[in-house]
Amino acid sequence: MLEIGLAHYLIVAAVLFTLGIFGIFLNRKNVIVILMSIELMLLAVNINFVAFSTHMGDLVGQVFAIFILTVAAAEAAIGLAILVIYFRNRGSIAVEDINMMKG
Amino acid sequence: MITTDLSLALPEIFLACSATVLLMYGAYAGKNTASFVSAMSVAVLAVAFALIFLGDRPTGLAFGGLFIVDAYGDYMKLVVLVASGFGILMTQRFVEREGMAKFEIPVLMVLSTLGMLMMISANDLMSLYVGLELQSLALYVIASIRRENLRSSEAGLKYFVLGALSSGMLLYGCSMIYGFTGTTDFDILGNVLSSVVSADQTPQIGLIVGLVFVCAAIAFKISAVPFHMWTPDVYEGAPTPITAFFASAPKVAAIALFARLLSDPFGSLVSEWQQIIVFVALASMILGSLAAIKQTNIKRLMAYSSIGNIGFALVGLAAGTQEGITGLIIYMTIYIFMNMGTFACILSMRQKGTMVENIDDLKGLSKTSPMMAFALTIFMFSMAGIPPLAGFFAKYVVFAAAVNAGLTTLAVIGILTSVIGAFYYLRIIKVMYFDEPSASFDKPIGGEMTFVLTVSTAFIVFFILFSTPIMDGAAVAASALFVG
Amino acid sequence: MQDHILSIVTFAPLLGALFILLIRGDNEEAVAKNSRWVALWVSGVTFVVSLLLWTGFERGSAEFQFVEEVEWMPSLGLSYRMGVDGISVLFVLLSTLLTPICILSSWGPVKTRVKEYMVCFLILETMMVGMFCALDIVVFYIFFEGVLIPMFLIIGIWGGARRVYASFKLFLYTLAGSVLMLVAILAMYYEAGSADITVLLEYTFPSEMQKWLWIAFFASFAVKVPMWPVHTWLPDAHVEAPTAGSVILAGVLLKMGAYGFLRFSLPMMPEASVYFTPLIYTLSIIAVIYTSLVALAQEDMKKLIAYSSVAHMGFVTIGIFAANQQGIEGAIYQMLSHGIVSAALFLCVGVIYDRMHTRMIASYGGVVERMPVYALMFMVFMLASVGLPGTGGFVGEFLVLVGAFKANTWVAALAATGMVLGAAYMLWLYRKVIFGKLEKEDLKSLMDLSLREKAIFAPLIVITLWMGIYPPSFLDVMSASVSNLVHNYETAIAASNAAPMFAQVFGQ
Amino acid sequence: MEYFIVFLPLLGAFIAGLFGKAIGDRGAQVLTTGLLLVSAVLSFVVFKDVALDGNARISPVFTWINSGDLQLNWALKVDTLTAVMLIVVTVVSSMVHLYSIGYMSEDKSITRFFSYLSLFTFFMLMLVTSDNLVQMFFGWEGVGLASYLLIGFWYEKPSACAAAIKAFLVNRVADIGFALGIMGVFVLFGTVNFAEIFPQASALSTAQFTFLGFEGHALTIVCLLLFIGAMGKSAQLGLHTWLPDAMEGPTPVSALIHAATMVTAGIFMLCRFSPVFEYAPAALEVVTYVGAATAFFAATIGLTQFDIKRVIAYSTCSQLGYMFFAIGVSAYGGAIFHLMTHAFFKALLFLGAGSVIHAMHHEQDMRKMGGIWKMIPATYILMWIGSIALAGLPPFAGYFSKDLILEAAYAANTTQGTFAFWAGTAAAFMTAFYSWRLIIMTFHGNPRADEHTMQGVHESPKTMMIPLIVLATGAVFAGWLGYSYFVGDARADFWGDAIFVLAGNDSTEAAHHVETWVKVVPLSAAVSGIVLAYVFYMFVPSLPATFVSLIKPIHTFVYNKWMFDELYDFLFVRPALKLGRFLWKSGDGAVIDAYGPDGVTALTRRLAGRASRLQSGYVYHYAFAMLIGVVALITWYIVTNAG
Amino acid sequence: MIIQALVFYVFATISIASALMVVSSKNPVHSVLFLILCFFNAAGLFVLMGAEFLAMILVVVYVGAVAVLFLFVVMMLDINIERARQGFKQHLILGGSIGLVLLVELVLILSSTFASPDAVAVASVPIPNIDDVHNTRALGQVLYTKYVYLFQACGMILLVAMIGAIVLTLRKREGVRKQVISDQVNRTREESVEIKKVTSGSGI
Repeated sequence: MLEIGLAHYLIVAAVLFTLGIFGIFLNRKNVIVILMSIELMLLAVNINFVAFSTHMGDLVGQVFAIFILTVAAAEAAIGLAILVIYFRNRGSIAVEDINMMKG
Repeated sequence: MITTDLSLALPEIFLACSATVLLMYGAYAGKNTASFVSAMSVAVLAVAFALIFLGDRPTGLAFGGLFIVDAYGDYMKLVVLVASGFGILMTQRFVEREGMAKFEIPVLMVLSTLGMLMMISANDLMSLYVGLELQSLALYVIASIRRENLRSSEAGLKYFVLGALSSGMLLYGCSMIYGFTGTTDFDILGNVLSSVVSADQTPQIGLIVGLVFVCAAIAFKISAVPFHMWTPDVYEGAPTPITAFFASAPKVAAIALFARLLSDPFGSLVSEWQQIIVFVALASMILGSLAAIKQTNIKRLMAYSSIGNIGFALVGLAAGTQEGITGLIIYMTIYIFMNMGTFACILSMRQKGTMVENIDDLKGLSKTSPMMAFALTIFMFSMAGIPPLAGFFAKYVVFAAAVNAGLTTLAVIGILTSVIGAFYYLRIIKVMYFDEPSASFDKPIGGEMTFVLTVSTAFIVFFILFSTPIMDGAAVAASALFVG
Repeated sequence: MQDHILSIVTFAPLLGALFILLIRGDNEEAVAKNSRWVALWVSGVTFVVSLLLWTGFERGSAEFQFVEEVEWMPSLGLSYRMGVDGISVLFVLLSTLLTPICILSSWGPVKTRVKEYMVCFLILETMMVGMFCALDIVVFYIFFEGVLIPMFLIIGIWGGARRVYASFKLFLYTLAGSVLMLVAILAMYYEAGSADITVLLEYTFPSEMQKWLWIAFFASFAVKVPMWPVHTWLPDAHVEAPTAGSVILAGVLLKMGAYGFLRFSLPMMPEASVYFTPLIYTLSIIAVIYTSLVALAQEDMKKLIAYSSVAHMGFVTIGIFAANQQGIEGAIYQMLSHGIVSAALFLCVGVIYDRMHTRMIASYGGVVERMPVYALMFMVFMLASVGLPGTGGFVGEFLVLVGAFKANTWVAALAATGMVLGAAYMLWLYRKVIFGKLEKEDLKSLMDLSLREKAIFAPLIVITLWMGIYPPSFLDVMSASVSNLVHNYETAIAASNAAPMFAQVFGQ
Repeated sequence: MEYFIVFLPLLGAFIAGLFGKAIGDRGAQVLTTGLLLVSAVLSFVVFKDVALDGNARISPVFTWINSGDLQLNWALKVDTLTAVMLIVVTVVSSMVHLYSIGYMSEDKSITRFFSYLSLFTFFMLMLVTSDNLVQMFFGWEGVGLASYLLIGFWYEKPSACAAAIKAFLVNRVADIGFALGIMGVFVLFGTVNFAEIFPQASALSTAQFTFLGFEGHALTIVCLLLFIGAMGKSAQLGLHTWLPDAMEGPTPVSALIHAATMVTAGIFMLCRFSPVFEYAPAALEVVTYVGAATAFFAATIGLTQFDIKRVIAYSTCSQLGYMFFAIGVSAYGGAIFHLMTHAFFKALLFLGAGSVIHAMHHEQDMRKMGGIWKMIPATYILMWIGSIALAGLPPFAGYFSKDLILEAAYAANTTQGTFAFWAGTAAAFMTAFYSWRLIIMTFHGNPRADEHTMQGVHESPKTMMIPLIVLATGAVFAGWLGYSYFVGDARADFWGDAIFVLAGNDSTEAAHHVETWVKVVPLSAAVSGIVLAYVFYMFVPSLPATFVSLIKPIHTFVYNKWMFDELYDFLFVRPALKLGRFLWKSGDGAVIDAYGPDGVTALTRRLAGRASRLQSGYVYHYAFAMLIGVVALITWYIVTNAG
Repeated sequence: MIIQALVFYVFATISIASALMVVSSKNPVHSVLFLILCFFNAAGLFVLMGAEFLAMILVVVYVGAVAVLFLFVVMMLDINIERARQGFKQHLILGGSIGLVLLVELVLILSSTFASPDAVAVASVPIPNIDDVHNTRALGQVLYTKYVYLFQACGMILLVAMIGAIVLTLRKREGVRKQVISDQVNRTREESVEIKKVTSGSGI
């Protein structure tokens, strides 16, 4: 218990990942929380990579994590941009309002 | 060393540089640059096509094993480039009519194409991810490019949210694969796995779960059930030529990536992932054919149609054999032409200056514009898989592979869903030919459309006669995957 | 020419169709006229060329003749192989004969989209002929399925009020059947390692596999034949189709299924065929009796003839699975004569439909008063359909019954009831339409057959009587191939101790 | 020679039918009649050559059906049996042609009528000259067709159309038997050619054969099947219902087809097949019973009918019964003999009746006739001749043949023979009774027709009278002339190989040696019948009504033809129509379509609705679907790999 | 050892708790703030694992840029936070149970054995001894050499993001007054000033 090993980190990451997914499909309030949930998921992934990386003494995991961070930033930018134009059109970003198209 | 790397990645580098140049030009050359940039983008893609097609291409690994060039990749890249070229061609006229011409659109499409080529050439989980994201981010943007339109922005938003979720899954899966094998490199991954399998050990469950996550993410990109949910909404909301683009190039790239991933590094786990693919293929074929029946919007219909088509293509992948991959490649090639042709028809049909989106608006098309109706009929019969059109051979090759691999049940169910699918394709023909015309259609359809339409129709009709290059190319391409 | 005659016969109509597509003009009338003439010439010439098959066919040989082979899609192991034997050559001729007749019969009645109509028919001819000539199983399938496209359009565009329902039913029903066959074809291809029909004919498939293959082929062919209970698409399709569509549907398309049984099910899956023969017998006899009874109740002429087709095809399937010389020759003969006779009957209905625009039997009566020549022609075909000796209908029916009697007396006896029922509904139809008092006002202005219509019927009458009086012209062509088929079938069964399902019930 | 006999009528039919407009009514009449007369003359020549000089032969035409071991040709077989039939057919036919020139002179489609008549003759000749069963079947069905056409000749009359269809269908029912019989023969003998069948018959006399699950004596089964065919064509009990209705056709047709020729085809066929029947005693027994029953049964109905043609029609039916039981007791010669004499006198009766009908403006109901014998004396006399012949009074033709048959039946000395003898005698009594009932009701008593009709009564023209006279000559002399050849001492030479009788079965020979009372009883029955008729209808006209009211139920039953039509209507016709409608609406519509294609379509649509409802439009549902997908797959792998 | 464990648990607990708050808090502004907190703690975990550079990047890039961007957008969009949560509970039960299943499965899987360092040795880039080369430097050494391809690709991605953000959100609003310096500079007296002679006492 006190010996902090790989599994501990992975479990933290798994919990964060699950929370991120929860955030996506349980959230009814607004889309921006969904974007944050996605950031949580990516964070969880990063923890995973770093944990594996240090566990195995292999740098690749950390390199991967760097790229994920970069891409995630870009993704956040685009996500927010789309969110903004949607808000301009609809006047709301409540998740339940986004259903013009269905069937 | 570096020169080899560069020469291997020449088409991609060319595309990247051209995209930036075009971007600069568009930004600084003043107003109304869009049509020129668009034309240049097509030219750029054409050059890239020529670089791959004509150039005496070396094959091998580049950038420390991150990037692979082989016959398989080259073939798929050609298909992607054709699809993207058609896509850009069709977009320009449309956006001009709709008053939303922007030079960024072709640039983004080129960049997205670049991402696709990178996906196809990915030989490492990292380059896979980066290529995928490059492609996806550009697509998110162009899905919502009609920013004053609620549908378009809703489409973009849905696409983005779910896309981000899927890349989260992809990454989580990658991390597990990395954690359980210690590498992200496909070649090493392949070695590790085959040594595990040849030592008669069962692969660790975590590894397979990682693979499941990765598969789910890629299934999302190719809109396979149950990861397809974004497709109809995005197809409907996005501007029509963009939808055409969505339905073609990215699918080819993603499925090419899928096939490489599964048959190269994970080739030794075929018995494991086959179950996923069979499930996904079945679900896609069934849902694609069923849900399409109820549609009234032709774009939504095409969305379900593409879901179904992906299901059929996956049948080839499910076979897990070289023959299956050949079938998959042929399927996607033919699919591109059917899809592009169909969208060219949809795009050409305007009534009093507005787009026709409802199936019922096609009433009596055969009387008002017979050639268009004829072309669309050809595409519909081809999609339904009726010989002697190309669509039949597409289905033939994948089902042949499935039967040969012993997946007879899959083949039977799949082929029955194609009958259900035929129902809605026929419905379009029925509306065009059997119903009385309601309103006439605007006459001129534009040179680009005519070009795309003619090429696609000719391809579909004459495939039966001149199939050898495609068949042989596909066979060579598939064999490249099974060398090592 | 002799070397490529099958290709010429197959693809000449297609070239004609392409040529018609090129006909342009602002004057719709002129375009229609030119299309008609081109189509007639093309199909006529095709027919004349196809007669070379008749003259050049070496009787007494069971081999495939006029064989052509060109490499095609080598990576899939397919080639373009064409050839005919005694079983298929006559169907080729039937197709090439009926097409010009159809085109001629549509001369006046079809007024809209004539160009497309003619294109459809010529493409249809290519598909039909190609299907009978194909020696590669996949090529066969392509032609087999390809027929659906023009047929769907013909019914859907030029059909009657419920054409949408009918055309969809036709298309989806037959498609659903034949896709299963495709899977079976693939399985056969991989099992035998070749798609060449001649190779497949000699290959012995494992017993268990045969059963599955047989069922899959059955799914396709039974719908196409059509056998009870998958026959319901046929009345609908016939009623809604334009006259020429019905003609070709009854004349050739129905034969495709039975041809398939003959070409594939019987010789390639002999053990399964033996096993399933009781099933075929049962369904066929139900078809004969059931559909004849249903025909008795019909109010629509075309529907009545459509149901009669189902009954007649029931005889055909009985004959095929009787699997002896008489049965099979009878089945082929019955198909040929039914091809001519039912086609002619539909043309007969078309003649008065064009004049009165109704197909309801009750709307007619006493037509003979105004149209004696027509009445005579109708009479001949009606009697041929009834199977009167001296007409083509008799020889086929009789041989089938002889074959069936040899195989199983129950089958022969029950099928023979079809002779009475068939006569009942046909005579009833004839009496209601042709005989009786001419009371209805609008019938009193009927005109008898025009010269064009006479020209359509004349060859059909000649062939009907010829087939009835001098069958050797046709039987000689098929006998070698059929006896070869029967011989191989019996050898295969003897080698395998195959037994029919419910053997104890259906035993001799 | 026989080629001309057979094909000249066809030529006539062909020309008259197709080029009727060109040659005109007169042309058609002359052409067809002329050609038939030529045929008739040639028939006599052939008869001389074949029957008297013994030159039986087979003249091939060309191959017909060659399928595997089934090989048969179009060929004309001429032997004594055929030669006799040729004469009967061509003579009666040419007389009917001649008669029709007058009788049908006012009809609007004369060419068609003559074309049909000649066509019929052609088919009949094909039937009698066939050298194999299938060709016989051709002629068989062909005469059926011609009969159908001629019965329905007046197509405006619904009753004529109905009768035509009925005739065709009832015959078709019987033809199933015939067809199955042919197949049985083929399976058994390996051939359908007479010349190859007959030599094998004795060898196969013990063969067994399974038919419809029953195993039985092969030849009996085959013969019974053939006999079913004969029953239909020859209107035997159960399958007779079409014959009276067939009287809807023009009277010459009734004379030719439904009295003299076509209905005797069954007799001919059985005689032709005598070499096989002889080895199937059980079949012969059945034939005897059916024939005898028919003879009796049809005669009872004949007693009650009022339509002049129907009376004669039932009489025909009854006489055919005689011929059948003659065959049943192996007296084939007697059967053919009676066939020939019957052809003459029955045709005479019909044509005479036609003459009466012609005179009475197409009135057929005897209750509306009477008292006309003085106005048409020639017809009256000829009817007397016919009736005497029919009743079997010496020395007219009927006497010779009918008595011989009854004697043979008795002499056969079997149960069925004795039954046939008594049934035949009873029928003879009734025959005589209704014949004179007919004569008296038609010609004597008070005129019951209206004034107008009575004024128009006139003797028929020459073209009608000449045939009557010719036939009357036959009715008078044929029996006397033919006796020794057909059934007498010369019969062995005469028949040659055409008829075969097993040594133990020769009842013809035995008939010559029966006790005298056997010869007397039928004769006295006939005489008493005549006397009784006079009593009933001439002397005490109120008697029939009293008698009828006495046996009301029986009379009603008999008058309604033993309710056969009603029975068949109830058993077959209505159920078939109802079943057809039911199967169409409920079978095809409510079951096959509803659960088949339409059902599948509806199901697919429902599923499609569900599938597209899945697409709710909410992002979280979409995400949830993806999650479920992933979780499901992961769970699947954990479960399968753990387990 | 214990300190390390203690620190781990603190970081882990706070980050999970704040992640939970991100998802569940009503006010999106709070969500963003919790997200920032979560990132800080995750950075702490990274440090614990010895990935200082990544920890640093996480704070700089995520907290400094991305999270602030979120905050900015949340504030800008002026979202109505008082929306009812209809039918949330039934979703919660089904969704929650599926989510829990996933979590349990992941935990199960992740507690198994992983690739051993031996296997990795053949694989790729080993982490050099921390005494020789520290983390940032080690990353830098491979990032621009071995992974230059990915590095460039990321550049393209950022380019796309830039284009995307601009093309989507940039708009030229009507009626917005912007300073145009050249216009100001080029103004002439004549077009700007009109001189009126005003007679006193009469008004304009």
